Amino acid sequence: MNKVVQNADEAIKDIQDGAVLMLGGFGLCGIPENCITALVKKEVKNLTCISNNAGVDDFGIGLLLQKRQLKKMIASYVGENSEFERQLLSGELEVELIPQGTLATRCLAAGYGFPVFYTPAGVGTEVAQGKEVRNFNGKDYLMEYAFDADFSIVKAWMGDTHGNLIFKETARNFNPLVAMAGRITIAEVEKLFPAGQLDPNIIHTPGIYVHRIFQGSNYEKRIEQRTVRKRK
Amino acid sequence: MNKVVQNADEAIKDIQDGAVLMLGGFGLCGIPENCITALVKKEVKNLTCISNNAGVDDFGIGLLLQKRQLKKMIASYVGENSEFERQLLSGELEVELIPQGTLATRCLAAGYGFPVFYTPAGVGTEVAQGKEVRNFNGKDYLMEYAFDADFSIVKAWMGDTHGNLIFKETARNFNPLVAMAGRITIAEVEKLFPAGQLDPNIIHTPGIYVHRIFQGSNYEKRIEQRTVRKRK
Amino acid sequence: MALTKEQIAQRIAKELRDGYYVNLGIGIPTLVANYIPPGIEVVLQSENGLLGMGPFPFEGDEDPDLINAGKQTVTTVPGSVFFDSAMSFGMIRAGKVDLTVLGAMEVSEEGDIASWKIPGKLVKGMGGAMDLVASARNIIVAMMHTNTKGESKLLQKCSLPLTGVRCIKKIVTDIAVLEVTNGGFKLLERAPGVSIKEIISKTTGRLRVEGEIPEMKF
Amino acid sequence: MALTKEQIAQRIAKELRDGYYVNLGIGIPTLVANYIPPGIEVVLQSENGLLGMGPFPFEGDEDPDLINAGKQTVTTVPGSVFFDSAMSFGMIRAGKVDLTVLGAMEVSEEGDIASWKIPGKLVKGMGGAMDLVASARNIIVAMMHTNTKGESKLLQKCSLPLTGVRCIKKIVTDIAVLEVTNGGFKLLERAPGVSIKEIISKTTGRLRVEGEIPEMKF
Repeated sequence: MNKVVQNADEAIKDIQDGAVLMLGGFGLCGIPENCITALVKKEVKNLTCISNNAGVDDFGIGLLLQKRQLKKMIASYVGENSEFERQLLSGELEVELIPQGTLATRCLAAGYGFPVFYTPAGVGTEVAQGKEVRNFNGKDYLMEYAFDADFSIVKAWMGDTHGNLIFKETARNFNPLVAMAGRITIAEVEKLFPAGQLDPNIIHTPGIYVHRIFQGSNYEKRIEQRTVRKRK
Repeated sequence: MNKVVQNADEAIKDIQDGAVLMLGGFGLCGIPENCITALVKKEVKNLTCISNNAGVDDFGIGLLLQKRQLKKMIASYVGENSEFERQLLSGELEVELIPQGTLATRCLAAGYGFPVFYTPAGVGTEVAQGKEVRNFNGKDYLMEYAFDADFSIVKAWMGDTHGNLIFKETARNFNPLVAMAGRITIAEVEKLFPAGQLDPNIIHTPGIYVHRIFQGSNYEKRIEQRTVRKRK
Repeated sequence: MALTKEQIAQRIAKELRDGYYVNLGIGIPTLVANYIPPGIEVVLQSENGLLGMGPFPFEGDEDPDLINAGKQTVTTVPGSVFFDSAMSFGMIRAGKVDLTVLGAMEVSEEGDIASWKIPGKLVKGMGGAMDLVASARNIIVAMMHTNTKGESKLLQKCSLPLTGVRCIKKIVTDIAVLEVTNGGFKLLERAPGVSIKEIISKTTGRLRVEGEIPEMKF
Repeated sequence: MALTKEQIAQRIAKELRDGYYVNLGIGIPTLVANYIPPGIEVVLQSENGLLGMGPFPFEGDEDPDLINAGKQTVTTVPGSVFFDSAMSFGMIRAGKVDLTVLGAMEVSEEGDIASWKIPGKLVKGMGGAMDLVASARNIIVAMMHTNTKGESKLLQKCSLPLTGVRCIKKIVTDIAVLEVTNGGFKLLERAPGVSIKEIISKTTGRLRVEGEIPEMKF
């Protein structure tokens, strides 16, 4: 049951041009930095990336955008990225914007084997175009489909050789959901432990959802909006 | 944000005859012993209980059956209880049996605001009677509804004054799901802490789902099937 | 005198009740946290996965793994809890969040809201706004009464693409507090020194002015 | 010689592959855990919320908070993890469990299974069986070939209320290993010393006997 691979290069080695990838993270928080770097290095092209955000110009998914490796981005919010804007306006990049809760739940649905689910988010808006609307208990809902991605790539705080994962604070965000949703799930962790070292009560993602795991290195963990109080 | 009540009697004081209750637990593991005792003492009648199992003759929900306080039981498995069988055969008690995963997911759906969900469990069986069948990606699914219960009653290992809960081992089972699903959620815990004492990373049920909490006492934690190995 | 953004936040803070779970959007709504009335305890939800959001950290204490939905570094408070984004929107969808405060570009007299997209301008996305407005039990919009061109943001119908339909219950602007009713915007309060005439002139949607309209109190 | 229940479990254990996540039902399936081949690592899932189920505890070490889906006291192994019942059936529904082994009263030649209800007898419930058979990618039924009256349990159509339809892939009984195919039960192996004639006589559903039928090896 040992799922450990050496590093990011080995973890992503079978990701090919045209693959559909899901990535964990919210803004720059909890993103799989090592795997993104490896994808840039591997120069895979025409990727479809599903992730809540698209990084900034020189960090996160922005690094893939710089190298024009993306064909399509599926996200809920894509501000803070001028290269993204340029490619979008020039027609080089397709973008599909979906509500954040819908994005999260489309991952959950994949991980829990629900083909579809109903959410009120987007009813009566352009998001509803082409979608089934159905009324339950007097309220309208949209039918949304589970994601179906080739690879899920997540970043966790701690993990073990069985692929069990624990996330830190709000770096949890989409990571456990993305981890459940992929056909092949790759996890990079700050600290990798032998099986049996993590308390089985506090694991967020059971290893059954994780296929490859490695200890990442050189995490930058860039802060997007540094907001502070003055000390008294 | 202090949700602490003194004891089980206070926690359940507004549960009236005819109420629909959901209870956590799997077999006799992780059941809200204190609240069940208080319900027996209060002598509320005509209850509908939603719970995976119905206890044994003299423990768990079986105690409510002994006093004929139940009108209807919704469960996935109800063996191990002769009083239950007697009331069922005599027509005193209504029973609705539903697949275990469907039961769990009907709780989840209530807690996550999904009016319905689709599951393949029960397709082509008598469970499918009267239900919408729909095909997605070549596979048939049944449409099942979220539960709508008046009260949820759960048992946790640790909790804090905000209602945050942590469960122990397989005593987790249905408890976090039931906790999310009720209009009013009551939690009894083995150990109650002031807010701030529990690690926010490892809480299973956020306090937003919990309305009342108290430290229980005299837990028997009866074992239903004591299976052991001989020491060498 | 029209209110400052801080005063709009201050007025909205008076809507808070003890024990509320509250989601505050980016911009003016965020400021509401600074004016929680004494004796009232509320828990702030941040939809990226945090209940119990505390103030910004002291300089040097920033934690890159601890941010809010505006991607700002924040802190926790006693009783905080982290969870994933599906549970976060789950509790929102299930109506567990008592109050949501968010900004808007336009609100219609039927309670529709437009807040995420301007045709012809680059669209950044709706983030969690569509989920919040479609699900929240109680939504207050915090915004200026008019846009930078001086045009009313309270309309009969929204002109911009919608974020949600028939979902806004109350609006606090720099000059008025209004409730969305079957008969249009009902004027509840006016900013100190602002005339009813001014509010009427700056409101394009149907406005109900009934009886005395008190000045806001802080 | 017909197999004992232990031998049925032993034969099924040969279907395990390294790295499998496996759900074992109550009865004969539980015994499979005792015969995991050397060099093969599998993780046992218990649908009440445990991955990595270990053997029964030593006397005195029983923990009432740690049971399996049969309500028996069990232990954990290194790498174990606990979760709630929704996630448990979520991973089952999503096809993450590689193999499910469960008992049955009847199996039809189309792969239907009846295992939970006998009309006229008190019904205890389906537990998780309907979820498991409807969702699992790979299901093996472990059962005796005939019932206590000597009647075949491998039928053209199930006579008892169904647990699931067209879901069973393989059956291991006390006298045979069979695969469910479009053309009915295909005989793969026979118990040592059991004749094909005996298997034919004890199988009511359509049986495909093609070529040499080897004896099971242990």
